[in-house]
Amino acid sequence: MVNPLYIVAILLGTGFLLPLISKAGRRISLTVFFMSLISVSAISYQWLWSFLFGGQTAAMFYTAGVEPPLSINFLIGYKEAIFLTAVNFMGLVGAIYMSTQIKETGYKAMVLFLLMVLGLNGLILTADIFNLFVFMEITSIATFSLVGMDLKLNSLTGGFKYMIAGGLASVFLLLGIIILYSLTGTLGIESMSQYVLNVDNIKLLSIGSFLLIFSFIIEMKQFPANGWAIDVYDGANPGITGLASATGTAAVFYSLYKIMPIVSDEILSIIIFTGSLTFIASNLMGLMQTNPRRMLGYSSVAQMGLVMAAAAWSVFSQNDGIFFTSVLPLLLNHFFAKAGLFWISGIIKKNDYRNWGVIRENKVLSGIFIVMVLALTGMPPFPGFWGKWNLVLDLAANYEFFWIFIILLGSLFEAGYMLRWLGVTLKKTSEKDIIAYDSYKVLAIEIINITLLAVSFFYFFRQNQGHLSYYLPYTAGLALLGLRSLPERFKGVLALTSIFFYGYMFLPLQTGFVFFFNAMFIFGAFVLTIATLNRKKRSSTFYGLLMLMTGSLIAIANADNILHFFISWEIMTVTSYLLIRRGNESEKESYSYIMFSLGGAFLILSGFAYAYSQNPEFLSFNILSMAQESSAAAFILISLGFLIKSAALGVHIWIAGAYSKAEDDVTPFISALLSKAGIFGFVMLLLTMGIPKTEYIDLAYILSWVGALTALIGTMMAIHEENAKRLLAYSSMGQVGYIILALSIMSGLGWTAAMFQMINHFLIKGVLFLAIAGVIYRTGTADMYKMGGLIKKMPWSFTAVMFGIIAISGVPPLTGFGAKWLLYEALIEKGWYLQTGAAFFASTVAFLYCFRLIHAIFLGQPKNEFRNVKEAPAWFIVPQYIFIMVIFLFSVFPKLLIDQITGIVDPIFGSGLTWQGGTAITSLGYWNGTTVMTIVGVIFVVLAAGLFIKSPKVQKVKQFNIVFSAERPETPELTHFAYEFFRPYRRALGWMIAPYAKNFWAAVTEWTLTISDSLRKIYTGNTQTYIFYILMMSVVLFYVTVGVK
Amino acid sequence: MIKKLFAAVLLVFMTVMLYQLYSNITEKSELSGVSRGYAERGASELGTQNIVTSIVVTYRGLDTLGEVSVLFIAATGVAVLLRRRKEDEPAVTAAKRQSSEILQTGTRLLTPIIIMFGVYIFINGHLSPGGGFQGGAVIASAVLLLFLSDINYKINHGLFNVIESFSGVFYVLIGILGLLLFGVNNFLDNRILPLGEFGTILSAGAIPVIYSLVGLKVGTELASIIDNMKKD
Amino acid sequence: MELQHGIIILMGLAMILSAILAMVVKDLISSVVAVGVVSLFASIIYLLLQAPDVAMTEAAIGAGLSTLIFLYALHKTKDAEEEND
Amino acid sequence: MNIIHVIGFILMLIGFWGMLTQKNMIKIVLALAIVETGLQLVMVAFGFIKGRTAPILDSAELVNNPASMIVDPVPQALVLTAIVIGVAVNALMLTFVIRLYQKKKTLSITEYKDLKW
Repeated sequence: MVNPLYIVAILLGTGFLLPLISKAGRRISLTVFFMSLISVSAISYQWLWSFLFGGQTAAMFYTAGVEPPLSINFLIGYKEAIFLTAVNFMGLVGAIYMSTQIKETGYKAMVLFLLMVLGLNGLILTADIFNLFVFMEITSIATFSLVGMDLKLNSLTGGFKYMIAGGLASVFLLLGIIILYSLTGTLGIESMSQYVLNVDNIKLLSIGSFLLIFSFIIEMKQFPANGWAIDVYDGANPGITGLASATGTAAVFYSLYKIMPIVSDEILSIIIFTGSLTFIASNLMGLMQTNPRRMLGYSSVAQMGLVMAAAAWSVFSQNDGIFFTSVLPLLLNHFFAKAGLFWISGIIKKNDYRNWGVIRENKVLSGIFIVMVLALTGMPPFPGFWGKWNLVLDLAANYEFFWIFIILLGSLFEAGYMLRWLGVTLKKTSEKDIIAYDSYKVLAIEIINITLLAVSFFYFFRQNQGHLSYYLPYTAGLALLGLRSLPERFKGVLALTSIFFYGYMFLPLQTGFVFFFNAMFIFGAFVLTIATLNRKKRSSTFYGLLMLMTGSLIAIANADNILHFFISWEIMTVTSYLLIRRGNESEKESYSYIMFSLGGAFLILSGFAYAYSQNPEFLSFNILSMAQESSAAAFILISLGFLIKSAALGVHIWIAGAYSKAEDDVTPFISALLSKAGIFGFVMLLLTMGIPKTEYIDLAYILSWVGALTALIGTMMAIHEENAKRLLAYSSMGQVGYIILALSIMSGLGWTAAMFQMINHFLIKGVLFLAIAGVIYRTGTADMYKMGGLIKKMPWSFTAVMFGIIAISGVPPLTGFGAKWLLYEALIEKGWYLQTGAAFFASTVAFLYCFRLIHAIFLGQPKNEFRNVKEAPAWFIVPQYIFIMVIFLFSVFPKLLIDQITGIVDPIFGSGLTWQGGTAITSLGYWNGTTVMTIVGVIFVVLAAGLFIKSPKVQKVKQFNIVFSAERPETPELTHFAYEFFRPYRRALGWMIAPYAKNFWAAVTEWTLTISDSLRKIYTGNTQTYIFYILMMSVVLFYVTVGVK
Repeated sequence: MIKKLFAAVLLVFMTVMLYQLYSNITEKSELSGVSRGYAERGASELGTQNIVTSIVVTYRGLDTLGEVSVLFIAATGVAVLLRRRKEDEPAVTAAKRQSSEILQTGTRLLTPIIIMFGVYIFINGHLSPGGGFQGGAVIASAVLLLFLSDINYKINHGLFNVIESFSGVFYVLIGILGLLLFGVNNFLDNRILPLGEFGTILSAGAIPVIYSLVGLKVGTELASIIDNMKKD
Repeated sequence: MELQHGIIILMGLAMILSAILAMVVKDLISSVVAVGVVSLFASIIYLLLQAPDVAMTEAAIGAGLSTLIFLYALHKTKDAEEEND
Repeated sequence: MNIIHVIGFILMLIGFWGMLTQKNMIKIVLALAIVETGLQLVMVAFGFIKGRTAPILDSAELVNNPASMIVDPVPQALVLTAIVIGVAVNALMLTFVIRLYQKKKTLSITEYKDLKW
């Protein structure tokens, strides 16, 4: 193994020689510069290699031929090798990125760069605390100079602030070092950490270690002593910022980690405290940022807080494993993604994130951008996800719930601003701009991207050894993303084939609820994908995302432990967000969707963590049932998450926007399939955990009311909508409310009703949203008052909608009736009469909006502009009728479906339903689908025949036979007979749909943003204020840790 | 005003903090830990009279190498930051006043003496107080004197660069020589040269050599910082 | 011993005074010189603390060169209007 | 020697005071230099042992029994490094000040807060 001191020798030697070499020409000096970076990297790679594969053990190299602690020594172990490799790799790539600038500035820039890399290496390697100070100064001074190198005002201001803060940090560091030296008589970190145990003067020891740690707290840019850092990130050249944000923090972090064993537990808890405070405060302040580089700065600072706190936690809890499973992935995630994003910002050069749409001109960069933003928000499969997951579980095992809360809330804030940036960039068009794509810069970013992906997959495989088959459902989506340049329809056919093939191969292997849900997802996805074949516009990602989302649904249903469930849940959230974001003008709505979904996901995660804390050995779903002690908490958290996904009352405000703004052929996926993921979650939760009994509150009862009111209010909101898709969205909300109500009954009959209702809803929403999609495809609008009289133009769609609303409103003879019948039976059996009343009322009201769909769109007076519309394309009609056929099948022979359901439900709850031939019998009544259908059919025929016989000569009025007295009214809504059709009801029932929830969430948002805005105002930009914060923080933390005598 | 009030309150708290630190300091009566090791072994092991020198150059030689690098970075950084660029407005050439004849002549006489003094300081670093840094500073002040006496004096950048580069590179090479001659743990070992007779100028192995290199390097670096600051 | 104590206290007072002076005076050159004086006294104290190496360094670098660099910096920013704190 | 600790700490406090209240950037750098000087005094004082001599073994007596006769050399070595590094940092800081001054023609720190929030 090469002595790591050669790293120092090479970098310094080259640095010292460069002034002479530069005389031989720029090319030669550049070559030498890169050669030395490459050779240094090579040294670290071979160390890493031998640690990974060669069974190398930690090695110590001391200087001067004298053994430590008399001499300074370098220590290289597994962790050091990882950090060295990362830093030197990034240094090399950073040099590529900055090569143009370096070339312009000349050999001096190379010297500074090399010596900065030297400082970073030294920080990681040295095992002597004063030597650490020297390397810290080397790193800092080189970084300061590089920051100021471009001589721009902002760079210089940032650099000056940086130097002041660095100067103060070294004062504290030196004071700490000398105190610790005077107490222990040594400067070697290892010997010091042993000798501190024998120190008598405890007070001085704690003061000394506090000062030592405090200087690192400044260097790690902790809140509130970090305003300067964000100004540096903002003002300096993105090349150096990205490099410093990645390598600088990593090396300083590692040196902090090295000295952690010296300090006492109280001081470690100070690190944990400031780290988590920084994580949440900086992310909160990030919410108000519009400048991407500042945004990244806040995120950077926050991430370092989290990493630092997690590392302190690993030392505090003496759990070295957590360093590898959590701290390192969190750090690497930040390391690559932050550098990449800063570097991208050096190409795009827009100071307002709203102008970042230009990045879409460059497909490569925009792809990398998406990857890195998702990595930063901690999505699977990026390392940040694994880090956060492992950290949360470890904290849960130690009952540190407050910390989990902080981490998740901070992550939510971070996702808030990162995804807002992503959302704007994905779609918003901004004025064309010529962007110089420096090829070195793009190359460097690509290298970083590939490495990030490689690291992600490394962690992915590490964490999922032996479980890879679980990820099979994602292969189609990933493959389609890879094949993105194929023609659209070809990809569609591939998608259809893969769904069919998957269903054919794997569906027969499954049983129980897994089979039931999988069958629904696979069948539904297959039928709904047919409609997407109508797409003509080329899109590189649509089918990939669609299949990933479908895959995630299937994977959720297949999940056999909470990790798999949660990964798939997150993938589902992200892919559905990206799909919804594809819709026009969907920025706000998709943002609200993703924020609610992520909030829900984090609630679920914290619930899992709570359950895990009771049985830290297992990850299986059984831990939910094993969580005995106050398992109500876990239940409440998890069910809140699922309620958000199901858009239950109070957290429903995202639903109408998300459904209506998604592309028309995507909405059916969301409504018919995606909404069932929440239901599946509930089923799993209730199956494993039941509804925990608590002394004071009856959770089942509360849940039932949540369901009933969701059904009622959803329906009430639907009747006042003028937009067909929003109407159906609220209808969807109401229907899911019934399912929750039915599930909460926790009886065989109730669950049968729930499952029956779910299938019913799935089929109907498929039909209705597809039909509406067809109408919108032809008319170009979703506003019902702009339509009317389309019955003649679009008879097939009309018929489909008609069947759909009959089914949904719960009147005989179609499946909706069966669902409602079962529900009422179950509710009455349970004795919940009030809920029955509410459900019954809602179901009656439902008919009102159903009626509007037919009435406003297809009946009445047609509009002039739609005189020539045609029937919707067959791509839309065919899947609708497939669904309708299934509806009819289950209406006539409900036993076919109910048998399936009871086959699963009865073993759990006991039978609530018996059959006599085709008649379903409960304790309260019976229902025979075939008979009902026959009777209704007979009545229909008789009535129709009667009408026909009675008045064979119906006078036909031409649809356009209407006269406006003088001119057409301007506003289209006034010419529509059905505009605000149910306005009269609003007076009586309006209070029910007053936007309480909307106002509540608007207030929450506004308050958060206000706090964020006032908080960030503490960073006045005045260096003296920053000095004040640094000194103030030292005093405050000093009194907290050391205290007054 | 309010700012001063805040500052005053903060200062009161900091005073209390430093007072607590102060009140817990116990006066030292014995050498402990590594310092005892240095005191007892420094002379015999490395052959230096000046224990501080043995620590600075050999025991903690890596620190000194780093320190030299810090100066080097600072000098480079100052040069980069004060470099003239095309877009900068042309410097206003102020009327330069020639300094008096006496000063100029005096400087010519003094400069070599001062430089010799600097060299004396770093060559004797292992025997008496002083060493590379102090000697380097003295050399730099000689250069400074040249600047002061002759407003048009320009340092010979070529020569400076050569001295600066080679003193640095040789310093590193001496470090590596330890690795090559003795083994992996002997970076910057001064015993690559014989220790010689204790207390004489040619003793303490490579320490005088290292200190000379450090002195030259520090001198040229400090001079170049001043040179860059002086330019307008 | 007592005499040495007295000297140290006197010098300490002088250092503190010049440090305060350096911060208080409006004229930047005076304040640079005052800081130089602080360093100079410091180097004498180092001598009394039996640290001749440090004393030399402080005198040559801290008091000498550093002051000079400050003066050059002042020269380069000399048309700065006097700030009232 | 405790009195020197006191002097050092007072110097540090004066420096902090200056950093907090002086608007002139050069004065802020000067204030930081005062803090550093105070700190270095404190550091050397930590190594002082009453009645002992400098760590230069220029007499036989000293060579024979150095450990009981010299003051602690380590803080001195550290301060040596710290002084040089401090001056290097100050020089670089002043360069920043010079460049900033050329941009806005003022030395007042309050004029340089374009980057904020």
